[in-house]
Amino acid sequence: MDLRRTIKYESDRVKGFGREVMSVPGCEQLENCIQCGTCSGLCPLSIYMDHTPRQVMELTRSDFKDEVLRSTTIWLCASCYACTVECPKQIRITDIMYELKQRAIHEGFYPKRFPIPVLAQEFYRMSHKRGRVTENFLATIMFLKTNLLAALGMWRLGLNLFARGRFPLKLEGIKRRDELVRMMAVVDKLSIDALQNSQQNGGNGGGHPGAH
Amino acid sequence: MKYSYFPGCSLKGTGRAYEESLLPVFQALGVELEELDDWNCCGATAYMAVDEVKACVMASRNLALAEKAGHQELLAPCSACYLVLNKTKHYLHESPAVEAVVQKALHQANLTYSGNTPVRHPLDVLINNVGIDAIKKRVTQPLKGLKVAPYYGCQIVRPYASFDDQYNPTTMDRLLEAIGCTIVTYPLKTRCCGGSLTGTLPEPGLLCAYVLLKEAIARGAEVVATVCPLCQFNLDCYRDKMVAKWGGETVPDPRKAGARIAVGPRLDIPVVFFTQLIGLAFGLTEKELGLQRGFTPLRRPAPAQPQTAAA
Amino acid sequence: MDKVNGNHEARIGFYVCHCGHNIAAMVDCTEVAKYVGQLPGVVLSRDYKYMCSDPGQELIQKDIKEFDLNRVVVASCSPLLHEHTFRSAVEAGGLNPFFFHMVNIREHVSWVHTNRDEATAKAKALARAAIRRVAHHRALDVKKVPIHPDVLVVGGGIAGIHAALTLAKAGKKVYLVEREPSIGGHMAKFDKTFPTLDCAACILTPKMSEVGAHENITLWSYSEVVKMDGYVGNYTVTVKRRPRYINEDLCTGCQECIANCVYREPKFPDDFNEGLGKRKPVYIPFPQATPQVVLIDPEVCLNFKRGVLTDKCKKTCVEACGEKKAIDFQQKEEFQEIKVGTIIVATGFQAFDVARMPQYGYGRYPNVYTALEVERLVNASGPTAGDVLLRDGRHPKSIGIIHCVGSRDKKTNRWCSRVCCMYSMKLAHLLKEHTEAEIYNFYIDIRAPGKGYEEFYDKLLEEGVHFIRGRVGEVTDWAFIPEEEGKLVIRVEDTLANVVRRIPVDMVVLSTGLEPQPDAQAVRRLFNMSCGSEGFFLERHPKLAPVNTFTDGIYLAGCCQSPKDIPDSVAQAGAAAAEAMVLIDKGHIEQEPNTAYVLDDCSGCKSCIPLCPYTAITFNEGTKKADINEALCKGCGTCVGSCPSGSIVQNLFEDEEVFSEIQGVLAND
Amino acid sequence: MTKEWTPRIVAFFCNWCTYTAADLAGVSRMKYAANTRTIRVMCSGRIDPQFVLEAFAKGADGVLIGGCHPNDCHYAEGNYKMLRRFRLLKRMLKDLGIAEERLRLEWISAAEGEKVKAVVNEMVRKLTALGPLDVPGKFADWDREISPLAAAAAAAPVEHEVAHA
Repeated sequence: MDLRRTIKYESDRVKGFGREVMSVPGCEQLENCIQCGTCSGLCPLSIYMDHTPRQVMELTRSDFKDEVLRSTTIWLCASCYACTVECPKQIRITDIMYELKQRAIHEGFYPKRFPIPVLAQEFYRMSHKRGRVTENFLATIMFLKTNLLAALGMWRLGLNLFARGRFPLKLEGIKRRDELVRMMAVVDKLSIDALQNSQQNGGNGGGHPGAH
Repeated sequence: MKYSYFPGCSLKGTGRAYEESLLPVFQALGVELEELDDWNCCGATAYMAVDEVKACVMASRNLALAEKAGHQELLAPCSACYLVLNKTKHYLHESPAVEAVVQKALHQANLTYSGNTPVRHPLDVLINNVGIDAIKKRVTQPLKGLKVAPYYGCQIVRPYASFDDQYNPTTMDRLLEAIGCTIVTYPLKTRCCGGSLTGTLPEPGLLCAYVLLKEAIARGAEVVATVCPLCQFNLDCYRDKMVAKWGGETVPDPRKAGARIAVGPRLDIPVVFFTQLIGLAFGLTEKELGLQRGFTPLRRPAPAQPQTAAA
Repeated sequence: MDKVNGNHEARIGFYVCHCGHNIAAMVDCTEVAKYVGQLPGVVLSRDYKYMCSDPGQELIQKDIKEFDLNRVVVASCSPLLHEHTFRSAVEAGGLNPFFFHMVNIREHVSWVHTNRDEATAKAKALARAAIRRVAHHRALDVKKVPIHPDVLVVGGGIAGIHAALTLAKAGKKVYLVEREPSIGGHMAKFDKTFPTLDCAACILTPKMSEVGAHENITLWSYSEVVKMDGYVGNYTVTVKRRPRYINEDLCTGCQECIANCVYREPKFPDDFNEGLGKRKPVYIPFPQATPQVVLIDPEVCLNFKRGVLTDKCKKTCVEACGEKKAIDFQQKEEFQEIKVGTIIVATGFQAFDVARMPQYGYGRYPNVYTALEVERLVNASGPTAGDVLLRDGRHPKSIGIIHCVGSRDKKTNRWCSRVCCMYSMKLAHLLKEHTEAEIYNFYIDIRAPGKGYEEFYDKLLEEGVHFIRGRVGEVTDWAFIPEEEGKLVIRVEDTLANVVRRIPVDMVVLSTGLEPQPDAQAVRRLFNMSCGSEGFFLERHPKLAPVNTFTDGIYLAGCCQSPKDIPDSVAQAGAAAAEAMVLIDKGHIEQEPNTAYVLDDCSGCKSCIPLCPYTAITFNEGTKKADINEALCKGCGTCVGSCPSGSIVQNLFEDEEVFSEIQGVLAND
Repeated sequence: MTKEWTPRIVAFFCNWCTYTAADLAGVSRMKYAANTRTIRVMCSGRIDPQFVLEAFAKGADGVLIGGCHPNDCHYAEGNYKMLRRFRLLKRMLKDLGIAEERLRLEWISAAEGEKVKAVVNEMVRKLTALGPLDVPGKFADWDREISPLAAAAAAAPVEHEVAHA
């Protein structure tokens, strides 16, 4: 058997990581987590996660950035919001998962050829470029980029879809693409952290994000 | 009655049948749908994972377009679109800073967002604006005794249960009963279908979808009715994989106490859009409703069927 | 002697209290003392560690004599806490106690501010105001109000019962008013009590019958308080007595009428058994009910139609009652007015309504029960005579007990209900005893802080009851694998074993939390009390006056103040009784002399008369001026604030006093 | 005072609800701005409009009145009486050119320590935005403007009469 030391040292923490996440509008309530496990109890995918949602909450709060951003949990979240609506402390867990996904993608914290972030980014690119998404193209690209074998395994599904007219051969797109490009340019102009700050102030100024 | 109509990407692709059935049904009920001019992808859940603010910008462009179209209410049949559009409204409301960015961005396209375009789901409109009675009136060929498992999925009742109960939604139940269907008790009504995981991480994704079909079979359903293109796709298109994985399992026979039946052969239970069922009851043909696009197409129940079904 | 009347210019002594570090940490007390020392009229100014301590008070007394002080100001904590202490000290020093004023620089300054300079500046300003104000103070006499010796206890649960008995045994006359047909409250429904497991009935019913029998206790069950007037020592209370259609004095409790009711079989859900059992239209809530008097439910009795008397029934009950003639279908609700000096409110709690958490399947799945239902189910005198028979007629082989239902949850009730952990363990023990089933407790945290509670927890662990740390997400009836078929499935994260589990059970018990009675707000207004944000009645001070309310002579006992277990309720009831006796035995209460009086320059405009909520102001036809009846005046000062000619004065809040205070806080230093 | 200006608020709190709430805020160690100077009255009904005017006249930048919630007044209806006067006062202050935000009435029950904190902080924020009111200063300026005229008038009474003739 291969043995692994599991102890954590203070130096393993990225101090301030938890605070940072909790300062994002919608994520504040994390402060109140009592580790009751309702989220994991409800999550249909928790059974496949390396850390249950509850653990991710605590790891985040305790600044174990690496564990959190490397965990499969954030990618397995299918955003069904079951945890969010049931959390007794009204922590918006799904939104926190989004926040963590974003950070993982921006900081490159995921295994090579790991399909989900690839899909997310390809989706992002395609919708960004064309204004609309054509799923079968998207899926194809994703498989090519991650796992050719799987792509081959999928040819059957492709054919079946094609046979039923559910596999369009032309890419969808919008007429005024330039419009979208200009809009996105505005967002890019604002540097991420400037946005972060304004988000925080805005979040605090703008009523009570936790309020549903 | 007139609504701006936001089809979303899926209804132009893998979920075509939803649009193909939605439009004639609404037309038959005298509800005018005007497709939103040059709408763009709502951003869906995947986009949120990359950049929340940009996701908001994308979504809000559609909201702004709808406002431009004359403050009509916006009809979003796809659950993901429905949620993302609503979520964006909440998000902008909560975070003025983000709204400021969005407004700036919209300005580039001479658009503005005031936040008062209601985003509605077809179920909501059919129950609360059209009304059960109007629908009953229109029924020519009731689907007598057809046993349906009503599957709502997550995103229309969570996190914002606006028009139906979060734990036990019943809008679709009432609609389908109105057209003659028999609703089987289906405790998984709002359980997750696996979302995009079916494509990215098949094992967990497919399990989510399989559990739903298995329970529908165990409850004696003859068809599963969905309200979301992704749910429909997940339940409809991966049966071969499911049979391969779990086909061997058995469940108690809903028709005979004590007896058991194998899941495998029954996994081909049709999975349709609720609008397709309504269309059938309105006397539209399978073809008009895109029923042939299903991997196991639903045939109009033969008039004889009720007796056998009842037996 | 002018020291007492102070008719010469003020010689003020000022004291600022460090209160250990509580004040000194945020307010520069020496600086404040130094500053006040140089204000006009101040003869001496000291700072001291603890002014409320004996040495502190003696210091004041000594200084009064030594420095010939005629006014005293103390800057320390809230006057609501220690004003009385210092007034007494001043009096002991030979001054009239009202030549004193108190400045609150702890609750209102040191504890709530973070900048030492700002806090010190504020303390100075408040002290300055007090110095200016106190110079205007006059000598006043405290008004003594006699205390009526009788006591009203509202609510006949264990708290009300214990309070009533304590007072009655001390020879006080008590009215005990209970809304239900019998006293006993929730405790009467319990089977056993934790952690000792002695049977609730065995320890409660003796006290109940003692109440019924005690000569000093007037027990009015099936009755409600509808009105309260007057003030401490002299409350007038109106009680509504609902008709039971039985003459309480004539009924002997033989229950022949029940046996001979035209309904051969009990047919109507029985509230005492949480609807698990049935009763007839004429019934007695439970065998040991006190008073031992039956009652008739006009909603279902054949002799009524939806509550209206029709006289269409054969009335076999009347025949059965025979000579006693106790049954009286003509009975109407009556209102009785009583005079009492003090009131103890012990109106209890209501159990959380599980319908608010549909994810646990109550009402959808027959085998999901509330804790109270289970109490009846395991009770030998319950609907199943103690046999744990499920609604579907089976005996459970496995049982899941879900803690914190309607507690520690922002969507329902935020607070911990304090007793659920313990009663859940008690039910776990009893169910194990009755069924030998596999038992799982699902908890967030185990809270067993009472005497013998942790030991009870140990005992259950030894009994092999499973404890799973995780809040249950949902209870469903769909099977994932064959072993789950036909069962209720609990899906939960075992947060200690770090796995998500699906646990099939035959029976689910929901340990519901405690919340305020639905009519708590109405009751609060009725007795002029306050509620905390959760809706429980607010005590005067969380530590030092836990059974007092903000209204003198009105006390709290039991769960109406906050969730608590039986020992605590009883202890609090005893305390409330003692507080009431303090007033009764003293015979009178000294009242703040802050009443108002009319000066001669009253123009007789009468505008004040309608303003007084106590009709204390009348128009004197002789003098053509307003008169204020001091006995009726409660000192709110509303008339003073609105007198156009400024000719009404409120003691302790005279215009000059308040004006000088305003100028004081704003004067620039 | 050398350090930058912050508003001064005179707070009239009723003994039974708001003053107790402020005590609760203290006991619960809530932190809020140190700009209030609290004056305790038995009931908000005691608060004479002159108290408020006096406070402004003596240099308050704002006045906060705290009473029991409607129906909860310890003296049955004192808070309603206050409410009536409050409405009158507001109009009057407007005519005097004093911004409405400077006078505030809040119902704060004995349990609402949190509310005391919120109300005070918010009021401080608003008043800081409004800037100093400084009625005494205005009086001073006024006197300064008047005095030369008065002097002139005193100096040349005759012309004055001529002017009238």
